[in-house]
Amino acid sequence: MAELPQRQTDIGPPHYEQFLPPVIKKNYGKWIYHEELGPGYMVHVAESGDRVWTVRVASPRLLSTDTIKEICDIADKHCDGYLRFTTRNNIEFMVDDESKVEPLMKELKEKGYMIGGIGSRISNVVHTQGWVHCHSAATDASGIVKALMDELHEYFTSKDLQARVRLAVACCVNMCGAVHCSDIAIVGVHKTPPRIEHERLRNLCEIPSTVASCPTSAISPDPQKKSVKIKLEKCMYCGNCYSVCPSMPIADPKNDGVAIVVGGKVSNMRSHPMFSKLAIPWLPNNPPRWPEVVDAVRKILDAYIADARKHERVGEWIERIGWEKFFKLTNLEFKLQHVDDFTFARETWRMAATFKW
Amino acid sequence: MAELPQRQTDIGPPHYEQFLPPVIKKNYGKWIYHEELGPGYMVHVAESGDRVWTVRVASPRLLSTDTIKEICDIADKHCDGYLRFTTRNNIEFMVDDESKVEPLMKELKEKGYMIGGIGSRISNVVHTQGWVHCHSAATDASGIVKALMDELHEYFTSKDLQARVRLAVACCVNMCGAVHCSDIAIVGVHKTPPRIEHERLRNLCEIPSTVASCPTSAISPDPQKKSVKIKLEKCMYCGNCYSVCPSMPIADPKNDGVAIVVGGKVSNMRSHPMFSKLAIPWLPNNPPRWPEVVDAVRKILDAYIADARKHERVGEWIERIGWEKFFKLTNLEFKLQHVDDFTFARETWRMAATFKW
Amino acid sequence: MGTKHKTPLLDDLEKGPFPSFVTEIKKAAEHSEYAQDLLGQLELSFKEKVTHWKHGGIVGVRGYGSGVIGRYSDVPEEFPGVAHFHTLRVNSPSGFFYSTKALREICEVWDKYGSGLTNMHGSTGDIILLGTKTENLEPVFAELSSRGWDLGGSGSAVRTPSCCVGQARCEWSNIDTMAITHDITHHYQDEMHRPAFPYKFKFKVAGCAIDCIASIARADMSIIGTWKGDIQIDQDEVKAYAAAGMDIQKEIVELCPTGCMSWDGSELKINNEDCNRCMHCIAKMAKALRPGPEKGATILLGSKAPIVTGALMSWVIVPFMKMEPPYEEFYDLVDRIWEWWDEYGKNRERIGELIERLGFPRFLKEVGIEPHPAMVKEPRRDPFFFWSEEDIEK
Amino acid sequence: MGTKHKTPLLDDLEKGPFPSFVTEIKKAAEHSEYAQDLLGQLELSFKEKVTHWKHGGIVGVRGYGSGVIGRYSDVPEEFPGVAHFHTLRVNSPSGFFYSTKALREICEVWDKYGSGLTNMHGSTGDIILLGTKTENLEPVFAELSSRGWDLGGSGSAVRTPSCCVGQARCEWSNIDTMAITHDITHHYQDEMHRPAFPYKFKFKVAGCAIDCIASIARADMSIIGTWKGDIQIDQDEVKAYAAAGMDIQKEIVELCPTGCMSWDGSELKINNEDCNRCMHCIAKMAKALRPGPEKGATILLGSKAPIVTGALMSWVIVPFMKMEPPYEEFYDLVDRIWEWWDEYGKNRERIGELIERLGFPRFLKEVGIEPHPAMVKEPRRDPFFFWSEEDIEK
Ligand code: SRM
Ligand code: SRM
Ligand code: SRM
Ligand code: SRM
Ligand code: SF4
Ligand code: SF4
Ligand code: SF4
Ligand code: SF4
Ligand code: SF4
Ligand code: SF4
Ligand code: SF4
Ligand code: SF4
Repeated sequence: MAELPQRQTDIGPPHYEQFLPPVIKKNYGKWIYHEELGPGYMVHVAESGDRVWTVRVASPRLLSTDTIKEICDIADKHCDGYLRFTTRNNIEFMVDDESKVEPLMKELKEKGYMIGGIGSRISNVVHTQGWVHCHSAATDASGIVKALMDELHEYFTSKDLQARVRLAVACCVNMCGAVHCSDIAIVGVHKTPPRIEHERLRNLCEIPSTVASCPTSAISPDPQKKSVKIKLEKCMYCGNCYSVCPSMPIADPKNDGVAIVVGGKVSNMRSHPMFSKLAIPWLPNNPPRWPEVVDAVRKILDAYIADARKHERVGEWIERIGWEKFFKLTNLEFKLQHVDDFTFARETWRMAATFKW
Repeated sequence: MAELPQRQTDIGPPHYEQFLPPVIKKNYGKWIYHEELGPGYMVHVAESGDRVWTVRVASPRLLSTDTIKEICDIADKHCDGYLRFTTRNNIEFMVDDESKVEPLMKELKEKGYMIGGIGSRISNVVHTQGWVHCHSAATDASGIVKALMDELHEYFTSKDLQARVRLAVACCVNMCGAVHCSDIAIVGVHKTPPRIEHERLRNLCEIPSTVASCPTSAISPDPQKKSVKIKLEKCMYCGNCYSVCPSMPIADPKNDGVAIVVGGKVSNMRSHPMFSKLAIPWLPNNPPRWPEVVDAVRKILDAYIADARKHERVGEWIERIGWEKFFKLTNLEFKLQHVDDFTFARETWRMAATFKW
Repeated sequence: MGTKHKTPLLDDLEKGPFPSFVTEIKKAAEHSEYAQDLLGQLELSFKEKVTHWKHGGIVGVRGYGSGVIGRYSDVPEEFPGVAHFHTLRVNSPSGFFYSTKALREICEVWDKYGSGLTNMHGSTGDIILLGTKTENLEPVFAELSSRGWDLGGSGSAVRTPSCCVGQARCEWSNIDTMAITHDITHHYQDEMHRPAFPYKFKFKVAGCAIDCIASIARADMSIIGTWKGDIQIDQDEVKAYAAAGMDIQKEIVELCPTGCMSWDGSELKINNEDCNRCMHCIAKMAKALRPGPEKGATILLGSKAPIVTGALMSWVIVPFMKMEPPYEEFYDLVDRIWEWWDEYGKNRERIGELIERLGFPRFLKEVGIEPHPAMVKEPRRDPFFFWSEEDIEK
Repeated sequence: MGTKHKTPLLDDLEKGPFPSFVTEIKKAAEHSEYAQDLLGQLELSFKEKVTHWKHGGIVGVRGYGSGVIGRYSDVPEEFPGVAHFHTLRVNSPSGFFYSTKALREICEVWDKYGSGLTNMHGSTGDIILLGTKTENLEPVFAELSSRGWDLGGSGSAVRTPSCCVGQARCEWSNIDTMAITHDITHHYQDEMHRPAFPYKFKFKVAGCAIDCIASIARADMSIIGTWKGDIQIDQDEVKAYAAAGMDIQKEIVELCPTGCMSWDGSELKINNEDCNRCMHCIAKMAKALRPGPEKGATILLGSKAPIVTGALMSWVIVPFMKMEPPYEEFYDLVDRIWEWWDEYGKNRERIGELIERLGFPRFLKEVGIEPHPAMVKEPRRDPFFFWSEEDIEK
């Protein structure tokens, strides 16, 4: 290891300024408006009269260094050697002259990049590790995203919607994606309780913190076994005990699957931010293309497209029509699982005599 | 007791039919519309063409038999010997001919009855026992109602409002009135924890049920004293322990008082039913006329009158303008006590970046 | 007799336009020592700002566990007339209609044995006979019951059911509130008079979503009339309202919570599929609009005051039920609910609180009610839910 | 090299128009054994429908408690390339702007020591270097840090702060999101690298209420730009939008959540007192409307994913704070909050959960924040609240 350079600590990330394209640096804080010019490009106009054109392309997020180097090549060629990623993992190429847009887009298309995602469309799917890297995953994330976006890519590249529809995938209820506040989202769920490996548990886990990890108090110490026991009927398969104690594996290939939640949003525009609510409690894991999941998302999206008003987010649409109508329009079944019995259940009960037939 | 008649049990109340005025009995279930003719009278029209005119008068609810006999006299004279009470404790006299309305109203006025309460007004105040009959009272109810209605009687007899404004008074947080869903309501509250009379407690109270009665788990057994102890900082003075165990008196003349809550409603019209929310956490008990309380109600009512739209209930008004504006318009102080820390606190926090300055 | 105590504070409350409860007590004090001493003790409370009643003891009439609220003064030496001052809860007739004859009979009994003071009515809907001593309870009960009256509920029992005026005088009642209330009251006499539940259970019946009996706020079971089918529109009457100056667009169409109405100046249209039957348009244009043809009720469960974990309003458990005699489906439902409550309810735990503690889905499953989107404002948010054996692949 | 495992299931995901992560892994597999075995193991997961990663062990770089997620295969014999497969979280620069030079440097290091696979970016905002073995962690760190890069957060520490593009390219940013994020990151290097908190703590910074960084959903502290004063209107531009076919009444005025706008066909009026700064009108008429003059931020606290008691969104704790260097008021607030969290927080208890457990009013009082109506959607309903000694009359 002698050849290693001198390590430094606590230096923090490099200053962003060195990474700003000159036109951005010059007009920093002085932008006055922008215009969407197409599904995948837009222009921002500065007080100085300067303009910056941004072209956005999709990314699978999981990028090889080869691909990164390829986009660097493109940025070197067209964008003075700068680029950025968006908060939804798309790649943005910026140019300071209108004449540079066309050649840039041409090259991107030639190289197979998918341009789009700006405005009232489906942008990239925020997602998580899944079977690619996480021990906790009840499903895969990248696989579902790919299957889903193959189906919905037109809403990225061309078709527009009443408003942005934000999709997200999280591979377990830890929800490392923004599933809990997304228009339509998919979350990996278990359906069976963890199994206790008493032998390993004794050595690997702290009993008090394992007991404390359970939101429903389903876990109690089992002094005889010097381990813990689970009151099975209290377990709602959240896997938090497994996060705390590796000897309580919960993955169960036959019964793991995904839930679909809908109607969340983050922006404060018009309506306040909203949590996603359960639309479908369980669909099977069917790799590689999760057809049931893709169908279900499509079905919900189609109902939205058919019924929502301009500028209306999925959650705003459902709030306007009511959930009883949502289930009707999407033809989804309303089940016991939809009825909340968790911490804040009571705020969800219909304390009113008014509802739609 | 020999002269007593033969008692009967489980016979239930008499059948209502025998108490219906003939015009009501005849047209039962056949009414087609009604019209409000003034603040205190209205007419209902039946399919048959029959009509019934109803004249409504205020009642203090606490009625002497003398007064009941007097209203019976009036009903005998004008209404064929029938009358009814409303669900808000007003008295209704019904006649089957327009010509009978005038003489009825004349006599009622002469005898000092207050006619009104129909339509978008303030009707009678739903209230409870208070110091007249309850051991649990943190304030009086009848006294506050009288003081309040002396001030607001015009909204009963003549002036109209944007919508009904339902007032209620409950003398403790047991809330035997409909305080928790009223437009403007007053509730007796304590401000100090109960005192434990250990000697009596030993004999009078069950320790487990006393401990269990506390919503904040402030009470625990005190095995030494064979009694209980209270973690003072956990007590929010609800008095539930006193309901269960008489040896934990909580009344405290210096610190008992009332809270004012606003914006509740029961009807499903337009908006869903709403809970009342805290407007003023504490005002002193100042019998006989509770001037601070009357003033505060007046202030809130005036703000409503000045700012609400037609058909808008207090709660609907506040929902439209927002609570931050409510505090501004009423000039009430927003205090720590307004911030919820009880069971469903989190649903009340502003999880949004949008609010009014 | 007359007033034997000085009551300067209370006297002040005889002034002013609104009818005075003090005047009522004074009237009774003319011929009742109870009422006289009530005045005295109440004046003391007004002065000291504190109640002078002790925690109630258990008193009642033979064979009943409910119907009487025991009450004792904590200053009996000063006010012996209220040393005992128990109230009787007399079950009012549905709809609070009375003949003067019946009312006079009650007054007569009460003048003889009690304070001459009443509440017409208590918040639950009973005729409250306000204050008598223990030994008078049996006589009052004998006199009243022999005349056809009975006591209402108290304690951990069915409480006196009550209702809005309904079809007796309201054009909007989708159900016969008074008949239903009467039937329930008679059906559950035993459950009303002999407390055997974990806690109180209240029924209230409203003819429509306007809920003039406030059932949604204060009944463990709220029965609220509603309809299926289209709102009946008389377009001529609509025009008449417009002609008379009503701004139909603003006052009706724009206030419709579901936005399902439209008005082009001559025709009012309703997209009934989207109507949630809130009653606004109907109430504001009583002559022009009437509820739809198929009548029934929505059954809601669980409302109560804030003690212990916060106030609840009733929520939907059965979206639509025909409410016709003999109400078999209804009583069957109530029985199943009570059985479940009885099995799991803790002492002093209302049905709403129990459902909250054990979970609404579990309640639905165990009581045998099909889930329906009308039961919730919105589905759960966090994906934490239970499955049964039959949902699992082994 | 090339693919050494058969991957029929994954191969299917190379088809279709959307860019394929499988293709990316295959590209890396051309020159990385890690990536090759990742393909193999992932195919196995696709086949068996189960993850093949074990619960992570604690690995890291010297002197740091965070920045590396340890990961081990549960089938290492079959896939030795991923027997260890740890990720490094490299702290991204504010706003996710890069020079190609910098990116190439990172690639170079990663090609040398790692799988050649990355996430650009992780959900928190780090550059994720996806998979290497334990002995390579120090070299990667040395190579990167010597080139100016550092690791981000993991574990019970400050996590890598992130922000929307802000003033770099957005006309609406009320604060300099990138500068603030950079400053916070550097201010808290120690708190980021040496976990000493009860649990993780995330900062996210958005320039306006549109919140393009989703801070309100997933930051323990959300800093959201806002303004005081009137929205600036260019009436000519408004007319231009109208002329271009925008239905200003329907698309703007009627969608304003506070109903504070009006449009008479030639002038757009805003009652700014009622505006809640939701950004709808501004976003839809970017040329005509601009935020008001006095800029600052609303500070919100507490959002997180559903584990354990349900998801939280951040809620307002400071309605308005100027966010200008050196951000003293801000850091002082954060320090007071952490002190309180440190004192009362249980292990694995996020700040939002702690406030929920102990009570928001108590938090406000003990941390020294004045209550303000902006903090709540509505005041409490049930009248159960606490008083302090000074409120009591003895
Ligand atoms: C580039 C990016 C910021 C960044 O730092 O990377 C960005 C940039 C812009 N957003 Fe955004 N938003 C970006 C993520 C978000 C997010 C965060 C997220 O999705 O996780 C949201 C919140 C989503 C939500 O509510 O769930 C977001 C909700 C919006 C909205 C509000 C939409 C709504 O109807 O609620 C607007 C306003 C509008 O366009 O009307 C907006 C507008 C804009 C504008 C027009 C702002 C401007 O003037 O520059 C930018 C134009 C791009 C466009 O149309 O996509 N942006 N925007 C992010 C691009 C992500 C992507 O690749 O798709
Ligand atoms: C007589 C009574 C029923 C009874 O069985 O005794 C009654 C009778 C009527 N109510 Fe009521 N309501 C009666 C208590 C209620 C209650 C219950 C309460 O206050 O505790 C409510 C719910 C209040 C709430 O939401 O908090 C109530 C909310 C209404 C409303 C809805 C008002 C709203 O804007 O939300 C209407 C509809 C309207 O008039 O537009 C209504 C309409 C009516 C109509 C017009 C129904 C009809 O066609 O006959 C009746 C006319 C009388 C009037 O204007 O007061 N009634 N009404 C009750 C009279 C109480 C009193 O003495 O004032
Ligand atoms: C008389 C009456 C108030 C009145 O002035 O009208 C009343 C009086 C009492 N109520 Fe009540 N409640 C009365 C209607 C109500 C209502 C309203 C209703 O029924 O529509 C409620 C709110 C709805 C509900 O049931 O939640 C109500 C909620 C309570 C509670 C709180 C129960 C809870 O679960 O939250 C208590 C406390 C208790 O049960 O220990 C209570 C307890 C009491 C007690 C028995 C006091 C006690 O703790 O033992 C009071 C006896 C007072 C006395 O000495 O006369 N009372 N009580 C009402 C009954 C009259 C009647 O039968 O017509
Ligand atoms: C890598 C990443 C997902 C991704 O694919 O992007 C990730 C991956 C993990 N998260 Fe996460 N979280 C990631 C962003 C998030 C986010 C989103 C965010 O930060 O904006 C959330 C939701 C917001 C929040 O903080 O609540 C999130 C909420 C969780 C939770 C739930 C925490 C909670 O309090 O509810 C856990 C469970 C835990 O901490 O034990 C968790 C735990 C984990 C662990 C460490 C698994 C574990 O239980 O030990 C995952 C490691 C996976 C792996 O092997 O690589 N992760 N995690 C994200 C971090 C990348 C980065 O640094 O940029
Ligand atoms: S969501 Fe769950 S499975 Fe997916 S990366 Fe996060 S912790 Fe792992
Ligand atoms: S999976 Fe969740 S609910 Fe089940 S035992 Fe583990 S922690 Fe408890
Ligand atoms: S509200 Fe309280 S004090 Fe008043 S009657 Fe009911 S229990 Fe008694
Ligand atoms: S008054 Fe309420 S909070 Fe206080 S100790 Fe008694 S039951 Fe507990
Ligand atoms: S609840 Fe409906 S039916 Fe009953 S009186 Fe009121 S308006 Fe009429
Ligand atoms: S009843 Fe209510 S929801 Fe139905 S049309 Fe009338 S106003 Fe609209
Ligand atoms: S959050 Fe606001 S300031 Fe930041 S990029 Fe989005 S629109 Fe612009
Ligand atoms: S910012 Fe939102 S609230 Fe303010 S005027 Fe515009 S649309 Fe209305």
